Amino acid sequence: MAVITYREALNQALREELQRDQNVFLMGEEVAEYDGAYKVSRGLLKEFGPMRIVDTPIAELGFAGIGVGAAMVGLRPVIEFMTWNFALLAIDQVVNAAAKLRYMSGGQIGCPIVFRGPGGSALQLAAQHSQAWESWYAHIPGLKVVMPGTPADAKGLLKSAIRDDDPVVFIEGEMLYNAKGEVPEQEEFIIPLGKAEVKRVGTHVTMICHSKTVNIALKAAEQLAAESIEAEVVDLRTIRPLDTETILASVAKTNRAVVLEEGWPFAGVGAQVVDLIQSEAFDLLDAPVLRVTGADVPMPYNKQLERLAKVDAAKAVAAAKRVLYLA
Amino acid sequence: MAVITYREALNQALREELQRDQNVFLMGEEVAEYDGAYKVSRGLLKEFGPMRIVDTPIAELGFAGIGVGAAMVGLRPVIEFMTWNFALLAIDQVVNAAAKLRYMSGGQIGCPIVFRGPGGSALQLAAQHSQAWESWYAHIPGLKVVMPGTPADAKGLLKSAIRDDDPVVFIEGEMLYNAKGEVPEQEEFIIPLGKAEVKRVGTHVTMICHSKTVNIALKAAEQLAAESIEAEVVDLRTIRPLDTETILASVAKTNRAVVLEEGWPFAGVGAQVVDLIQSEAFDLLDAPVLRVTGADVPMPYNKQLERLAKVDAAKAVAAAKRVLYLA
Amino acid sequence: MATSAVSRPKGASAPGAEDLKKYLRQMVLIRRFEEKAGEAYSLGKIGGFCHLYIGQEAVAVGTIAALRSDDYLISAYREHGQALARGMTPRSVMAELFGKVTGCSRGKGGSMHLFDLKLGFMGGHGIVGGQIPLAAGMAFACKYRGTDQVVTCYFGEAAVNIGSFHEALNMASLWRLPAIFIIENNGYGMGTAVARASASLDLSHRAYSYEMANEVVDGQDVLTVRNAMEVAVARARIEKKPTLLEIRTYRYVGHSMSDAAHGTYRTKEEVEEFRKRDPIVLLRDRLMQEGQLDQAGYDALEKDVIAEVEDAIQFADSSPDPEPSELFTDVYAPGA
Amino acid sequence: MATSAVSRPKGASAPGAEDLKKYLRQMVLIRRFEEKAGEAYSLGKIGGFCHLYIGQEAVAVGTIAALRSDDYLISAYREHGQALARGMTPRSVMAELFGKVTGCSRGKGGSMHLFDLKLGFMGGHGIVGGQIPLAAGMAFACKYRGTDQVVTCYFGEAAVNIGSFHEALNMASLWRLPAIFIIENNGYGMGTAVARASASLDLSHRAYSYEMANEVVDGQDVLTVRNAMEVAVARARIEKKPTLLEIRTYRYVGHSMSDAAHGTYRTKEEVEEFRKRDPIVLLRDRLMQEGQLDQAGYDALEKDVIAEVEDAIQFADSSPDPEPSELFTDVYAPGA
Ligand SMILES: Cc1ncc(C[n+]2csc(CCOP(=O)(O)OP(=O)(O)O)c2C)c(N)n1
Ligand SMILES: Cc1ncc(C[n+]2csc(CCOP(=O)(O)OP(=O)(O)O)c2C)c(N)n1
Ligand SMILES: [Mg+2]
Ligand SMILES: [Mg+2]
Repeated sequence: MAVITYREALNQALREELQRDQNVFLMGEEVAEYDGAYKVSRGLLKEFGPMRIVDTPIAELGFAGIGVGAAMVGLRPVIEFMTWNFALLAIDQVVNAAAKLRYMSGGQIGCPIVFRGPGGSALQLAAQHSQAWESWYAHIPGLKVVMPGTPADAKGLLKSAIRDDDPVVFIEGEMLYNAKGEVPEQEEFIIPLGKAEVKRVGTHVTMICHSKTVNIALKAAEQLAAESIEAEVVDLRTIRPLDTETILASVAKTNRAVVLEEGWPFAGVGAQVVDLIQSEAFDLLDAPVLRVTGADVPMPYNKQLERLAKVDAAKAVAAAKRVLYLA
Repeated sequence: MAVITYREALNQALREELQRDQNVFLMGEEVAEYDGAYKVSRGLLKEFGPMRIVDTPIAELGFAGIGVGAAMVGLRPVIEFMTWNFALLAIDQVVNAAAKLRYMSGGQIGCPIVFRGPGGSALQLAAQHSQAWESWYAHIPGLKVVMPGTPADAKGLLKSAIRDDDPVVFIEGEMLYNAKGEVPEQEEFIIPLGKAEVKRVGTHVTMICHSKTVNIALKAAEQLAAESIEAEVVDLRTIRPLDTETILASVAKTNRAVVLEEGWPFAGVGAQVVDLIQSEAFDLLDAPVLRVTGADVPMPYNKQLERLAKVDAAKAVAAAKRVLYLA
Repeated sequence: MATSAVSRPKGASAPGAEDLKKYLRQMVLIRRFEEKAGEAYSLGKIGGFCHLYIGQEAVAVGTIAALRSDDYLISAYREHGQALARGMTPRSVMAELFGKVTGCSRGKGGSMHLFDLKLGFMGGHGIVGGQIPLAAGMAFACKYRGTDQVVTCYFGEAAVNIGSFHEALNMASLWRLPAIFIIENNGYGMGTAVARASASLDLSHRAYSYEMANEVVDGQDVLTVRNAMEVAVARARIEKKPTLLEIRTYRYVGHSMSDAAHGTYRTKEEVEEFRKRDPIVLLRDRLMQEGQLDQAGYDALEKDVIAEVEDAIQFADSSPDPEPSELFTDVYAPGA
Repeated sequence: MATSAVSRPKGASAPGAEDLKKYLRQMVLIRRFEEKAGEAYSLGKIGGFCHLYIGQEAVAVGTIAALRSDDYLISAYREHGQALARGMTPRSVMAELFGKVTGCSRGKGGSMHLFDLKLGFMGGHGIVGGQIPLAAGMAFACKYRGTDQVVTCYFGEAAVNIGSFHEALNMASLWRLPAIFIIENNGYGMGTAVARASASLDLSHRAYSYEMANEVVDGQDVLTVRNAMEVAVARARIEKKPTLLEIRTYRYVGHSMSDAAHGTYRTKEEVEEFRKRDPIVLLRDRLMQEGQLDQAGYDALEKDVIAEVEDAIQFADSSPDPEPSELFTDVYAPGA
């Protein structure tokens, strides 16, 4: 196994799928000549040329729609949003076209497209550039939503997403691009969509997380372990479809759960996970399920305030102790 | 008290606020010469003239932004979306401008604007025209989200929304426009934002609902009453800020709850209500909280399929019985 | 960029009498179909929004006459006419309006969402302007694959003011995509006359912002439409360049079934005035004057069309609804 | 619509030597301020995205010179220059970049979100094109209230390809809103040269789609900028008509702090070439040639500016962060 970054893992996935299937192309702002605003597409223009690695004007609604149109006739576009914040301008094409074409056409028109780019906050990018959109997309039938937290997941899931016959919203972690991890080297390293993974085994409390909160949960689990509390860390990896089995199996074992997410609390992904657990495992629960979320405010620029607004291991530890009635 | 329609109630609210405050204006597609696509603005052009009742081109992103710009310098725009489905095109201005201006400017720039129009499904309008967006907007700090279910609430809440100093997403029920109800006649009939209302008192189970599901819950409560089950119906009226007190007080009494909503299940408003109840009233619950939502599919055109996809009283009754362990 | 004069591209054959009769029949078919659909709507057989094409028949028929069977088309919600002109059967369209499983979209799309992949008819779309980037995307795919297919995109004149028009046209020109963008200028977007929505009335001139070829076309004369379209198609197919056509037409009926034909935003007189240049009458009279058609021939044609539409109504009415289980199919690919 | 020739509107006074010196000082202030901001960024005093204005100074100074103190301005994320030219103090801007509570947005906005309501400076906006409809909305408010204020809206040339540009300009012209839309054409949107993003290079001509007055302006000569702006302002204030100005300029530095000045998408030589028409040098030399300024005078001016910027850095550095409780304020109106 090679140790590579999350960025390199995504780059490999793109390269391999571009090599494998002529129908795959990458389109977005600065993806070609600039190698990507976050350098995820480094070297791809050189290898695949300007017809397959396509720089666009700043026109999210337009090029998202162009991607959907190309997918309607059988190409497999990968549309990069420089960040998911800008995708708000394109959301009509994602929701009203991509997610509904198959249904509205009575099954005739598929839409095998991947929309990808970094989501969530980075450092001090302030209110308009620091937003987590997974709960919005996961609300929509017809979409799949994938959020890898490690390099291996990034690679295996992106390859699956590109091969998937349905529109996939693939949200990367901007703060994860430099994260390193082991990634299997075989060509056909694929991780199926819709499968969560237990990233750490434990018995006392389940911590459910995805994307950037995976590392936070693991860190919290380590801190808890120092106090002899064994937390099980469940990484959702795919938000929609949600792997209800893995979640419920873990809660059946621990009888307690904490749900982490980077985004805002109201009707976040965590609310859905809570709904699932309490409706399906009500009698197994020894405590209410607690959520740890980003603060319910637009993201401030100031560094100290930003730190307060974000999820961290200390907050996760505190929540775990609360569901264990230790605090 | 006069008995008027929901449409007339909205019309009265607009007229009274336009009369009261010169800064209030109404802008949107077909609001002026056509009297509104759903005739909510009937007669207003005639009374207030074309500077205050403004027809726009089909340019949701543009005219939503024009509304926000006008609000930044102190006007009080009411922006009508012909339906909330089309607001997807404008959502960047709602979320990235309206909801964040006050915060990003350190409190200098307010945004007293109302975005309003019909939400949810009507009859056989198919996938692109039958969507409920309340959970999306309620996810966003900086916005308020209001959804009246009766003519009186429509009037009192719209007046409050227009007077509010923050951006308000005001989602009307297309299928409610012709609904009739008593509306107090005094000029200053105002209902504060953020207050739920118990629409029917009961002791056995709490049914939480809003907008179109209010009537469904009331109908279900009647059917339940025939079997001696007394359901308490809590109409949220405002989704954000959520009236947690009223919800929790009712659940403290009934120890059981069902949450209704028209929209899709994943991370819907109901998921947040469930989260609230289980985290704040865990020990009071005698059963898991159940949700009744629209089917997790794009809306089909066919009438029979559409009926199956929608929330109805039978589904609400079944859920209530399940939480009472009667089914 | 100069507006190109309408001249027949080399190799394109002038339509003969048989072609013209075919166009006439197609236009009459659309007219009668739409009238019947309007009736069926009043009877509650059709629900939701239903936007009729009456008055605009020459646009669909004239443009589609210039296309090849492997080209793609895409439209807005006022697309019954284009669907029929493209060769979708009245049965499959009417059954879709009735919401039946025999409809072109299995009853799940309805009036605004007619699809027929085999004919390259890529829908019926309900969000104003939404289909314009989709069209550019299909044209991108044609270019990507190196085929010489072209894509035709229809939208109402009110759609020129929305962002997706602007973004898609810029990219279509920048990347030389083989697309023909057709503004069906019927004078109104719902109740709003063009001049109340567009700062400039020369809608075709918007193409200059993108250095795109463009032309204003009389949309009531099916031959003029066909000629202009042939030039645009050749430009796309051979030169790999898009065109913006503003085809001027008129809708005789209300915006949708709930809108009166006149009274609110236009007068009865205005509608009457436009009816004088009816596309069907224009072509019929021309064929009669040229001795290609007589009254008996026309009557036969009409009778034939009426029977076909009647058959479609019967078919739609007697077809079954989709099974309840279909509620949950087609959300994702089979097996997903 | 003809492009109006640049001629001074009646009643407008030609700028005198003192005015010119003021412009020079403002441009030097922006230059030195930005250089220091760049340094502070490298030292970790400033975080997030930071887009410098170096090279474009004449655009901000020249346009703002033609405005009245009660007019409104709005810009994108590359707005430090406009903020300073409008009269926001280096202290309040630098403190904002440092995220301090003494900053113009109390440290909550940062580099991309500078606001000063008292000066009519309505932000700093981070979504490309987002401020264009906001500008039209403020102009709508001016018209609504019957004042003769005007609104100036700045955006980069890459923003002309996005939908909000199109929608807002159409409505601004349709409704005769008193706005001046300024394309700051610095040749690139991040790494993308204009020709790779815009199907037509004549960006000002996009105004014809909306029958809007427009002009191409040399953005390196502050007087040319001021002259053109005066015409546009008069058109807005008196004729109640908007204008689209394409002001051609150049950014010497990278797109943001993480982008190299050259190497990837442009050559060092190209940057050098543009530096030859530096707006500060042009005006300084002119004043010197006219005998309005000598080297000593210029040195004094520079020294003064440097001291002012140094003071701003000290002020920012020694100012406090906002209180932790500020995390939750300003989400809603006080008392809400
Ligand atoms: C984005 C969007 N806004 C509003 C609507 C509601 N609407 C449906 S059709 C229409 C008028 C469109 O007019 P035009 O483009 O001229 O087409 P026509 O109906 O005349 O064929 C409007 C406003 C919509 N479907 N989509
Ligand atoms: C809608 C949107 N898409 C993408 C971005 C990312 N982005 C920030 S600046 C920029 C380039 C803008 O170039 P231009 O408009 O020419 O302004 P300049 O930076 O040259 O001043 C891009 C793509 C964004 N902020 N907003
Ligand atoms: Mg029209
Ligand atoms: Mg630029």
